[in-house]
Amino acid sequence: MKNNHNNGKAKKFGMVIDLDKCTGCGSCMVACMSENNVPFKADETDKRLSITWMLVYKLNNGKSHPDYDECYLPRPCMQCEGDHGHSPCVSVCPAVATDYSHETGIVSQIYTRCFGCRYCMAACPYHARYFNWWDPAWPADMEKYLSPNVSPRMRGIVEKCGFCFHRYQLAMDKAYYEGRDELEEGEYQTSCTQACPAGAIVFGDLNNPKHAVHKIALPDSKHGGRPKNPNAFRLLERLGTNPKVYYLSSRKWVRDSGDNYRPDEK
Amino acid sequence: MDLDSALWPKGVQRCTFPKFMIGITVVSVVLVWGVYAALLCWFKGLNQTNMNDYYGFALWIWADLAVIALGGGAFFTGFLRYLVKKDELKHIINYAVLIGFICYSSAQLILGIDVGQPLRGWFIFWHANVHSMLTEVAFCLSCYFVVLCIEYIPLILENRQLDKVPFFHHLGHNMHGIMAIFAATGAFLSCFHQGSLGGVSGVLFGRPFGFREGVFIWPWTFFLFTWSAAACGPCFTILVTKLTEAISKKQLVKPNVVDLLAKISGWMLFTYIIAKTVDTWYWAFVTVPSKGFNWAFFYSNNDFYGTWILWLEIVICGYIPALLLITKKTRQTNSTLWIAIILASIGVCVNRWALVLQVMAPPVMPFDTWALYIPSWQEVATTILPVAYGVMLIMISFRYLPIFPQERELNPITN
Amino acid sequence: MFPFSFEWAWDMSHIVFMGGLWYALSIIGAGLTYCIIKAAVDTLKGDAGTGDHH
Amino acid sequence: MKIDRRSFLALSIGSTAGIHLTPLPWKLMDDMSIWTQNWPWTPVPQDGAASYVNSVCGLCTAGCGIRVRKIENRAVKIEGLPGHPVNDGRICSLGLSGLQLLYGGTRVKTPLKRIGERGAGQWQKISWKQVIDEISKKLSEQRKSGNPQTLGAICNSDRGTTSHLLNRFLTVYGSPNFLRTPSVQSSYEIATTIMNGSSGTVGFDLENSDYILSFGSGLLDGWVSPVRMIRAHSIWKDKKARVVQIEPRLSHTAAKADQWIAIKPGTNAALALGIAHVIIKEKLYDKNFVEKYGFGFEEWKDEKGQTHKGFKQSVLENYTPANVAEITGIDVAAIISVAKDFAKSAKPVALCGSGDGGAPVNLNEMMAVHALNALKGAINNKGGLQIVPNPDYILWPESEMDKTASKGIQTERVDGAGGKKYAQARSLLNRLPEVINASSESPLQTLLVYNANPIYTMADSVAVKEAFSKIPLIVSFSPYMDETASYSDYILPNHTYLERYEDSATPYGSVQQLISLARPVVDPLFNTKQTGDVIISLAKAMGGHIAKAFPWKNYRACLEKTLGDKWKTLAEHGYIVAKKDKAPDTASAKFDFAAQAVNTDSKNDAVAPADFKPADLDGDVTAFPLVLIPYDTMRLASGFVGTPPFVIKTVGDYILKENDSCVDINPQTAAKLGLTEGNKVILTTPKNKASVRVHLSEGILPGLIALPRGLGHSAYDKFLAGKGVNFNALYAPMTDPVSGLDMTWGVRAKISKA
Repeated sequence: MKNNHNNGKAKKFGMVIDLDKCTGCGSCMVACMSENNVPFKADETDKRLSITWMLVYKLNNGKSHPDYDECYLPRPCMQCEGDHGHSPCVSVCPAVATDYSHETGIVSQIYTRCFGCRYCMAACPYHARYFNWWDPAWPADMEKYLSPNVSPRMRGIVEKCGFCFHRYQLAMDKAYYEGRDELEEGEYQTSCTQACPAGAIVFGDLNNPKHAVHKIALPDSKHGGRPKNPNAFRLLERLGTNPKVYYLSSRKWVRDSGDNYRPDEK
Repeated sequence: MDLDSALWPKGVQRCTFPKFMIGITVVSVVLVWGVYAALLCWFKGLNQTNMNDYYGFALWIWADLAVIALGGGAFFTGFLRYLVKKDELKHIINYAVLIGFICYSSAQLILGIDVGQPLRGWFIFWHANVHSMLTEVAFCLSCYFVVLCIEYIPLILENRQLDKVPFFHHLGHNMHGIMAIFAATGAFLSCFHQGSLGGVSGVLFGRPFGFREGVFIWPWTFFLFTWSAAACGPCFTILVTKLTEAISKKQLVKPNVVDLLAKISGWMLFTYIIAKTVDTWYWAFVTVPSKGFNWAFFYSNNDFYGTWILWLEIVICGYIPALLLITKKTRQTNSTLWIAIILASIGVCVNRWALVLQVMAPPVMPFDTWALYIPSWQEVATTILPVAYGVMLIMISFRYLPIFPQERELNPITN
Repeated sequence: MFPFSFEWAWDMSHIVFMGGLWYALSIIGAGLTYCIIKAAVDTLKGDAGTGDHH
Repeated sequence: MKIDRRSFLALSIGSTAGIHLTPLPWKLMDDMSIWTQNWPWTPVPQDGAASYVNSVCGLCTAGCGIRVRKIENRAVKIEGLPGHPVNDGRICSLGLSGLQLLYGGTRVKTPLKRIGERGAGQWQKISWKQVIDEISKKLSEQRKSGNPQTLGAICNSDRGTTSHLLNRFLTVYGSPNFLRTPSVQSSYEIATTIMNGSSGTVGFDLENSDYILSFGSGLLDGWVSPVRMIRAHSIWKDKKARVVQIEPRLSHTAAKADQWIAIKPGTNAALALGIAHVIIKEKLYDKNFVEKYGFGFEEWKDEKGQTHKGFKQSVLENYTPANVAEITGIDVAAIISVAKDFAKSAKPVALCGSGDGGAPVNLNEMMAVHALNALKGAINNKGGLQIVPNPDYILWPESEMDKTASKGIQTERVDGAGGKKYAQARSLLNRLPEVINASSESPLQTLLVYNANPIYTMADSVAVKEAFSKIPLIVSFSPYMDETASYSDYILPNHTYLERYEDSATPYGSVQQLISLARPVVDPLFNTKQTGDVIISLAKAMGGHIAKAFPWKNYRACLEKTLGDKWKTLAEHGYIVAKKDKAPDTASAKFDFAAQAVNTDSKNDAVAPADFKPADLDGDVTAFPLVLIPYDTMRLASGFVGTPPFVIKTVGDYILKENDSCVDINPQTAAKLGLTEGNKVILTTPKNKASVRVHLSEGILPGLIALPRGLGHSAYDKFLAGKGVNFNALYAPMTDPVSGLDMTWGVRAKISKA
């Protein structure tokens, strides 16, 4: 919660997901699971007990055939900054087990610190946080594929997407080793971004005008990062969460599905 | 002479020891069932519950908030007795403290089961995030629990046998001497943790049903919770007192004491429920519309939550008991008093339910769906566990401790 | 909770919160200590200990 | 000191208080929390040096390049290989979870010999030496009986050295019965044989198309080359190419398409001809292409001098938009506008083969759609279909044949492919159960199964199992305990694709000629063997001319020799893109609108591109008022590889709920049947019945039920087995009278409350 003063190089990593391109194939979900040592169990059909840091939602326009239409919407953690400097989850965590980094704009989760009160889950309107209801288990030889860069989580704690933060650390280590203190845009990309067959996910520093995310979403820093691109929107912007994931859609109903509107506003 | 009569308070009659033990056994069965469920949750993990990623806060958190609200009788009666100097209340304060003690220890037990990593539970103190309402809850709640212990210990020390030990006698005496200081500290702590429990959902700006505006860092629910606990806690104290009287078949507290507490509660409840009405109105017509919701959205399109819950909470369990309690006639009529205190106790529980479970239920993302939840037997058992524990503690305390100072006077032993 | 834990900060929110907490704790602690010491002293003084509490 | 009650009390209270003043409780508290952070049953992955190995994915036939991240000798992550022509760094969910198959609990760890009843799961471990000995002896005996054609093999592909080795083994043994798993490519092959006179395979230059008219092809649902198709889709979005999806259910492809045309299932051919009608009538077709390359567009004379109606005339007479509208249930206006859009586009293409392309399509539809492409010159032109020559780098010397072999190889194939009736077909695996079940003694006495799981993937599971039960010896090479492996007599487990060398030739659907090399990412975990090595060993054990036909020391030597100078590049780079020929020589061949090869009077089943022959479904309409259609999703593998746990996890709860498959059904139909969301129902077809749940969807036409493919496994582990229903168990195949391939697009069904 420390308000570290930006040293001029503060990053604000964010994502732009093009929903026109997203085909709902689910690669991002599996890319995330395989990168982040996400556990699995025999029955994963109760989606409210299924750990999916990245989750593809299926939206529809609520109409009947032939006007019926669907859209797929991948939902990672939004890494909310909060309109008033408070992420919904960070401010409520009683043990500082989740924190907002002013250096990267990423909301971290410290697994060994979390004691599983789940207040953060109640706070997150995106349901991006998941609880380990069970002990994780990797049957047969599957423990062998676990990545040493991400620690497997024990039972009884909360976990979530952290924009593959370990990749940022690895990239920074490499950069320091090579005598640089800045990363190239491509050096730090999340696993889902990398895998997406449609290339629908673009990842980078929203503060950097040279990065694609900035160029596409055109975040308006004067207005809480609201996108200036007319096709771009963020989920539940009206709640004041100030998320760092932007969506693009050329379909109005899809953009309208991103937030709540009273009947008299429609 | 009964087996344990030497331990009874002076000059009172108690049921026979075997009868007492039968009662204890019955309650123990329930207790063991609850303990078994608790052990399952600790050893197998929270997969034993029906909670899920949408319902991270569920029955247990509701039970926590509810028992703490009901236990609010302790701090408020203490406040009235020691700080406002309503002297009559000394005849009921012991019981209020005992009920508070039970409620608060229960709450901590439930929290100990509820967290995913109980062995790390102390991180909430050690690595405290002072911005979190839960941290405030944890600190004030445990500190206040210490206060309740301090208030309860002298009562234990008053046991006929313990009192014979000079040190205990003096300790009890001295503690009584400065009880006002403890009570004041307790009231201060209590105001904050009751309030911060209210803040728990009030600060969730991602959950429009729970979210409230407020002053500084405190949402309106912060104040409403303290207020409602002060209003309904004493009602619960009266309710349990009257239940104890009914079960023990004797009067334990003089009517004027009950009447005074009921009257104060009535006015607290009346003012609270007006504030709650205003709060609800503001929430419905200012807060949620600004976030794109129509208030009716939160009461429709699902199988359970309808506007009935509003009526139940605000009118049936709010205005009705408030009016019954502030009206002298109904307050002093046994039947209407019963109705009023029962309704008030239910009312505060319904309020806590809405602000825990209903907060989790409605979809926030427009493409999401309602989430409803039915607790597992393990959750129910562990929630009943503290009830059994409370009953048992009351049975033991009532039998061996001079909880009701007026009992001897009201029930002279005739033989 | 303590100044040596890393999430501690000397900012307003910590001062207010922890100030309140430690204040309350001190009162409780001091009160308890007083009672215990006084009880010990009273016991040693050999008071009969028959006085009524109320 | 006397211990009385008072001092005891004082002592206990004092000591309790005392202990709390020592650091002990605090230390214990700290220790306990540290313990929770290091629970021994929560693994801590070992760290080490990271490295990458480039290889090729082997989980479908698309041949995507992969790079696998390793920590020391453990593979920890599969990623797409940047720059690879198929996937350029991108990867699908199945490819991503390959490590769960490698390290998972479904591996066959050593050669196994069945000891109990077939399928009972009782096995005996057996050494490689002994198993080769036993099988080669059995094969030698079988051969001595003079019927070498009773040896058969099933394989998912006829490309690459391992398949070639297997095929070569069959040839020198004396059997023509190399059976390839059918797919939409089989249909395309036949269509190009008939209409283009070419034996090449079809490549789809979709990245360059600007109008994609898809007759149910699940371009975004796993069709042919899943990652490449999704990449192409993004290109279409960028350059505003238009996609029109024609199918009765709103698949992901349909949802992403610019236009979804919900058509009555089984009437695609009629719509294609209706569109052709408009194009011809409005003279919007590519006159240059049709005149230069087309045959049979106008009136034509056959060899006997008989005059036949041209494609043009037939279409104009019979397929007016009004007629077609009635057949297909699509608006006349929509037919006309689609036709015009298609015709007016610069580089349009029409595609067929539904779902993920795992099933063939009826020849009638295939030819009608192919004719549409011809009308717009979308054949061998940019953005259209390209006839790609078959890969030709495997150049082994002709094998020496003995008498038995020469005789055996001359016999007619067991499936009838290439025979009198199904002259154009190369392989008709779908006919195998029918043929076996029709004869008292199975025409196949020994069956080798490589990279295939026919017991799961073939239609009419009951009949398939019956047929397999009649084959005396089944040998599976599967690295996983799949349905067919479970039902075999011997399992000779192959290395998984991450443990072996293997070449992967031009993936189906690719326009480029490509060779990729899979190489061991990790050392083999178990006592498994590359199937190529096993075949070479078997051949050597058989001796004689058979051994001679396999002069290589082992598979690796064979591969290196075969690839010659390409080996070095492949070993370094992972793949080679062959230089593009100027223009495939097939371009000069005529495009036969008349399909003379199959459209002759001498044939009863004659079929012309300009005819729509409605195929009737199995079952009685009154008893089975609904039609069940299958659908594919990227989140379920329906081929020879089972869906790994990660991918199953991504499956929506409207597809799989607990252990039940969910069927899509229109709310109108559901209302008529009194069903609501999530109801458990019994789904009955003429073949079988199953318990499923109902999922209401506006994205499906009334009267239909759609069931996802890829569920209902009985083999594999608890993460897959017993979940849902296998569509293949619910229907019987319908043999296309001309191509011989299965042409089922659905089956009649009914549902009743459970």
